[in-house]
Amino acid sequence: MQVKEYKPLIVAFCCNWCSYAGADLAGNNRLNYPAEVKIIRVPCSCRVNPMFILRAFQRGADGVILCGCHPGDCHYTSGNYFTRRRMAMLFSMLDFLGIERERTRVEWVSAAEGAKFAATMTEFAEQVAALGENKRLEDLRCKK
Amino acid sequence: MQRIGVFVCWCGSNIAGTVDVAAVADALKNEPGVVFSTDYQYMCSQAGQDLIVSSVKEYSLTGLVICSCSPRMHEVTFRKTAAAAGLNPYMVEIANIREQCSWVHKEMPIGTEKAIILGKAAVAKVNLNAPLTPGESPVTKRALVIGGGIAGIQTALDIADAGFPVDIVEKKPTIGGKMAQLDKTFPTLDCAACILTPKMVDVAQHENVRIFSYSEVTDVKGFIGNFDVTIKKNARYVNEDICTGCGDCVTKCPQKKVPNEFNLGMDNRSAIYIPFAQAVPKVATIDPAHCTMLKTGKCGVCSKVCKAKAIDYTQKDEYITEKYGAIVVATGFDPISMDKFDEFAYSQSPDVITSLEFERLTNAAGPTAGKLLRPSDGEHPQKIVFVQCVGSRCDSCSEKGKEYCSKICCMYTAKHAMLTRDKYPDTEVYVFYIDVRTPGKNFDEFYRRAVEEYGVHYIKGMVGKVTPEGKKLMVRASDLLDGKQLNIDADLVVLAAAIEPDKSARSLATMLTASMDTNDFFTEAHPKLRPVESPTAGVFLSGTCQGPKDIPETVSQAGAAAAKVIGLLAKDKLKGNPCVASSDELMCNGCSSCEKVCPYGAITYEDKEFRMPDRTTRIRRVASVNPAVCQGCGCCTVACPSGAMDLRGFMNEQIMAEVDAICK
Amino acid sequence: MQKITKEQLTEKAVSLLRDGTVTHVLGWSAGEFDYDITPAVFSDEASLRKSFVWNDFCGANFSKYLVSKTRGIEGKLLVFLKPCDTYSFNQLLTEHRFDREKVYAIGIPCEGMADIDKVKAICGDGISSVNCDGEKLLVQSIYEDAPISVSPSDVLAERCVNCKSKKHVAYDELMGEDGDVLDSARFDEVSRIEAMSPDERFLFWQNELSRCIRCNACRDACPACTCEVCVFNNPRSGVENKSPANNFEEQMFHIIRAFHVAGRCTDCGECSRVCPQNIPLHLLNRKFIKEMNECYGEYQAGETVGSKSPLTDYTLEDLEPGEVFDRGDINA
Amino acid sequence: MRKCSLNSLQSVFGKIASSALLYLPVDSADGRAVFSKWDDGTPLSNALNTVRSPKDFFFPQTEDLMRFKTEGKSIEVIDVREETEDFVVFGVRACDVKSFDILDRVFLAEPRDSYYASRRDHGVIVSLACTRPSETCFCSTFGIDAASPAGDVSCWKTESEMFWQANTEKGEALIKKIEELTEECSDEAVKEQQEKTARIMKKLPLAGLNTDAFGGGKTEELFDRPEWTELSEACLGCGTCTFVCPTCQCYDIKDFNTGNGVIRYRCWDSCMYSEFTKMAHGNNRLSQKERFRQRFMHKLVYYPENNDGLFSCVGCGRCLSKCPISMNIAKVMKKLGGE
Amino acid sequence: MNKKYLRDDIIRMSGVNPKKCMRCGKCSGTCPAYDEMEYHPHQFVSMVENGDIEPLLSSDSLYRCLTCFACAERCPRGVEPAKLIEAVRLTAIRRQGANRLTPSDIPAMLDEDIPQQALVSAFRKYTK
Repeated sequence: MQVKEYKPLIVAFCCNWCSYAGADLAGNNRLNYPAEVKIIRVPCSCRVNPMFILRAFQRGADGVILCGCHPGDCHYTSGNYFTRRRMAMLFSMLDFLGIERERTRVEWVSAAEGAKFAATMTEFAEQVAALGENKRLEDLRCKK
Repeated sequence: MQRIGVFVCWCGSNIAGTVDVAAVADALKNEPGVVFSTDYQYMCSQAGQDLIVSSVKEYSLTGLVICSCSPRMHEVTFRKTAAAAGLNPYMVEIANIREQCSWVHKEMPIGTEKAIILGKAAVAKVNLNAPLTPGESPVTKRALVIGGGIAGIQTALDIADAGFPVDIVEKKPTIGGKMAQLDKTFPTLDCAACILTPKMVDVAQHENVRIFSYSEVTDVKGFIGNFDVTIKKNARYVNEDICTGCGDCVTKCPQKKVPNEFNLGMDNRSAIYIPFAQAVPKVATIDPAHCTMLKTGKCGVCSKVCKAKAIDYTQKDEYITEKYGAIVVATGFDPISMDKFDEFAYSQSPDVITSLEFERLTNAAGPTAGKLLRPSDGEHPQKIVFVQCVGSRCDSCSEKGKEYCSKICCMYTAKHAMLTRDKYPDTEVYVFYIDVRTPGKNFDEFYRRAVEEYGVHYIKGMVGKVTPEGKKLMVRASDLLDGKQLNIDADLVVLAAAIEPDKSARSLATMLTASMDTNDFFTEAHPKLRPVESPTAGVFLSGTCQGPKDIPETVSQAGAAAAKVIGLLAKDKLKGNPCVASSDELMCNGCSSCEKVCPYGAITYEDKEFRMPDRTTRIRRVASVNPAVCQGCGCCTVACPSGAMDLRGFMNEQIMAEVDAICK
Repeated sequence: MQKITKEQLTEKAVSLLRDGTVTHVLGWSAGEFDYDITPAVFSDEASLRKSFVWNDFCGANFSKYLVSKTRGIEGKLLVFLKPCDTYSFNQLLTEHRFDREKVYAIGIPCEGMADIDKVKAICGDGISSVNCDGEKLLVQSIYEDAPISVSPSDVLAERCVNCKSKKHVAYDELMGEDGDVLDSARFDEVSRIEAMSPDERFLFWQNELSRCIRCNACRDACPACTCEVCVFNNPRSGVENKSPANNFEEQMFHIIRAFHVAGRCTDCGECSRVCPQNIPLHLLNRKFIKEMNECYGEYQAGETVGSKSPLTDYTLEDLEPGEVFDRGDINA
Repeated sequence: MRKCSLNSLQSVFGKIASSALLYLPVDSADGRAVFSKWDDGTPLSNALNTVRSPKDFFFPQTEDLMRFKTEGKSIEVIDVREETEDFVVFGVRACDVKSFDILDRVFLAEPRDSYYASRRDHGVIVSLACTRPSETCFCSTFGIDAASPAGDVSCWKTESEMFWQANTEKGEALIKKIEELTEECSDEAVKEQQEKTARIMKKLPLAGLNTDAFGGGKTEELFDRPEWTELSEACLGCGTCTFVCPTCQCYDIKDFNTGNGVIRYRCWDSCMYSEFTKMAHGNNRLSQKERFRQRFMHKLVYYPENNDGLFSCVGCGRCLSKCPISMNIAKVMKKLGGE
Repeated sequence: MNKKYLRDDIIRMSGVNPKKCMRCGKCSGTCPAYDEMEYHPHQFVSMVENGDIEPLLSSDSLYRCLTCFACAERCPRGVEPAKLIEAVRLTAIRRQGANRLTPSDIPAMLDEDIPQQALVSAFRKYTK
């Protein structure tokens, strides 16, 4: 019997101006990255509420990554600076609760960094795959 | 419940090559709300768009999901299509199955599976979409320029030439700014006054320009297109409309011992004064701190000699309020104070001067009528040492100076050195530099000429100490290339002081809710793509208030700012981005968390009366978002603990629905 | 024993009521067994003299009551504030949650409050009265003839053991002497948990949080939780529920609550005091405080009115989220 | 009446657990008693009572009722009930035993709550008499004798022995099961203990609390009493009292969309919550005072009115010790009953 | 001692970050002991940064620095060369037998004008 290969589910929140465009560029250049990565477009990384991240884990995501403009390049001048603080604090809290810190990440990807986007997603998917299924922040009701 | 139509695009083989488009269309048929689902070769083609329009009619669709290329590509297209079909354009969502799916995955089953999930997420979102209408606000067709230096003058002239009225507010008695104090300009060495004063006259005589000199902005309310600005006209005790600028009062004024700020205190003026011959407006101003009449009530000489009867000792500060559609900040710069740089003996010897003072010393209208003479004894200096980077490029924790490069010092020092050698070839000129920075048209050539043709001694190294000894200034410095310490007995030391934003800029920024960097330079909306706009909509930046600049750069930025203002004022109404934040007043706590993170100052608070669930009425402080100012980043929505603040088009519920659909 | 006596406070309240400075007094009302004290609003001298009480069990933080109790009253409300309450007081003012003009605040010194569970751990159940007037607590039990003498330091509430400040940061009038900001060991327990392995931490918190019955006492007592409508009561927020269905919801409730009060929490300790299940909820808030202090510079919410919390502020040089975990290496 | 020595208690537990799940109060790490599943050697707590009441066994805080699944445009309803296993709850105090009478009248009256009923059918309650009540106890106010608890089986624990007395058929069956490990005995030791406990009960601070002012038919008299304002003044509107209460039985039914279907479940609700019984028109009770009054009026007036004078409070004292602001039913009764 | 370790040690001891130096030479321009020195303050900064420390350790320049802190005071980048020189000097002195002053040197150096305190501090500075 063939064991089905475990594929982690990864939700990527991308800011409209830099990272989403970076993801598009990865596509334009036909740079492959795992299909488990699903992108949600937000105007700015600062739009991402910690509740969205917990929601993703609840619903079965194994990893959540936030991508925004590089510090200093935010379309809205300061959004990613707030993201940086908020997520630093949130991730630190998750770590404090014993939830694997490797499941969350913030990455700055500019519109020119298609290659970085693909590489980051590949690498993050591998990292999450190595951890296995998300067990510590899961909602059993949502499992099939 | 929505009636959603799903349209899956093949994009030729771009999508259909790795995504089974028919399977995607089929899978999405059963999603909640979907009543119609189909695929087509090129959705963005006219035929594709016609298909959408006819389907909307046929199936009474209320929302559209287009599975196609990136929304960055064709979102606008399909929104227009929706509008053509009679739908609200914001009832469209795009599932990006090309750039983020078919182009990055190679196998059909994988691509198809992912495309279905992306499609489901888009459907889930559209189910919660609401029609959005961009807000409209009228535009007051008048601009305000704060600051009357070359930046402000140029901006005002350009706007006025386009036919819009402009007001300039200048805090000094005359416009002209720093450029009026300069002698020559690099790298062409044309005379500053020769090129500036005609512009000053132009702007003063322009039918669309009003100049409020000796005035300040004290309050700014409103938002883009609709600013209400209060301007304080300081009492100058002279009726501007009557004064002819003849100067009789200035000559007769018995109080003549007032340090002349135009010449940086290197000579004196009278208590009633006209800053310089070409001042605009050319009217006299009484300095109330020094006028005997105003201080003691005894004197009145100026009033007696004024033939025009323009003197009015009873004049009071006057406040006027005016409406503007756009505001340009052109508040300029000042050299930093040299008080903290004891090692250069600036406060010990009058012969240690700043570069701006040097400009006045060499200016024909300056205190020495253009002759380069030492301030201490009026003798001609034989040996001059120029020191670069005084207070620029300092460590971030330094309390003395600035972290940034002041940009203009290398060039004006080369100019000073060259002019000195040109006029007084017997003078020895040393320039101590760390780096010589000459990135401008004809800049390096200019610097090389100073060295090669004019024999200026450029020494790589810094001056460590200046000690006055008798009539000399002992300059101790290092010559890093020769590896020696130099001791020069100079007659004059000129410090290239760093420049900093004008002190008034900080309070102005607060009034405008325009952001500033740590150095108090105004921040631009985007460092590369929107360099003349501030993040606050309707506020534009011109000149050195945004960062160190030379004159040509200032003038080009002034023109650019003017172009942006003209573009704004040319509109009758402003249509906003409807994807803006809005606060649910019933849930808002009025806690100000959102306001603190808003980069645009779009959030204000008001006290409103509410009927509460417990039947009482209560006055509550609630946030309100000005949709004309909000740019829709959504930062406030996360800062809001109660969840009262949400972002239209990217609502919490919508994003969570997408998350749910993806994680299903 | 508290340095200020109940009589002093009663007389002060009575005199302020009499001279019209205030029309209402927010104070403590005596209960059945000396330790079960209820906050109450007094508006006349007789009820004050009858029920007003001040002893080692007056732990409740009154600041939050100001949000509701200043509404709709004519005149001013007198409130007695212990040092830690004054921080909440300022924080609520920062957030415009009540009208400062409606309040007459008297700062009173606090020697720390007693925890009845700790008393019971020593004296057993069946306590009929506790006398707090002397150096020692005299605990009368129905099972003993003579009162049991307990040293206050042995029964000090956890939050008072690690008291951060005896200094009042806000008041109209101060009774007794003001104290100082203290060097507390309040982050030690957080550090202890941080030093555990992730698995140990997970087990630790699973054990703690699994007891949560979502009674919302922590939220409803918290002076930072004054939302008109809490996200956990709002069906549109996506997280609303009335009981935690499973451990995910237990974790989520506390993570979100801690995040919402991060930068606003003054570390008053009410959340842990009121938890019927003794979950050390204050540790979550302290974790945030500790992190923010270490990453963004010392910040004490409520120290001054109008200050910007670390999460509504930023610097260009902030740590990257990934770097937060590497701090130890940088410092080493 | 039968007895066993405390030394052999674990083997008795083992016997009981061999045919049913056994739950009993156990000391947790933080020193409080919690009902936990018995495993070999799990010691019985000496604490007076648990923080959470035993009602959880019959009426858990959350409970899935059914599931829905959509396939295409069709919807399928799935019954998620599983057959309840037999279980025994040991160590239920007299007050908590009484709470089941109160819950039964709600859940077992028509329409019968089959979820609750199934658990009641499969559960055996073994009570344990109190010997050292707390100052917060006032079960006697409601006619409950802490020393003579009801239940399927009643137990008394002395210094060295445990006495067992079956009260119902289910109880008889249980006693039968442990027959070999227990011996027939007289009730002398139990009587002695009961007398001693009765003397202590009289000394309790709340011994004088009575229900004279309450009961069915008192609605008009009590509803508009001005004291409600003062009593509810400090109430935070949290659900602590409700959730630790052995008799509170309100719940809400909610749907949870898992992404793969919908779970319909019920969970405890509290009449102290501002969102309690919120409907399309809004809330029924708009102020905390009204919500506060509802809780106590229900316990002391409405419930007895509909249930033959039975009050829906058992005087267990949990709310007295857990309320964050120390407002509770005893204070309410004293205030409204004229102290 | 390995070169990298030595460099890092000196940087740690001094608390100076030589990377902040922008090579302006103001330290050397201001140094009153410049002419006495083989290596000048700005050279100390760049040589330490480059790990070129042995020449400094064996140079007399170490003992020519007056520790007047003029360089530290005037450095626009807050590099504080004096502290770096002090750290190098300390390193030299900590090496076994590298004491610069021994009690027997003192009598020859005595001068009526030198305050006692100067001797004590020189002794502290130049010995282990």
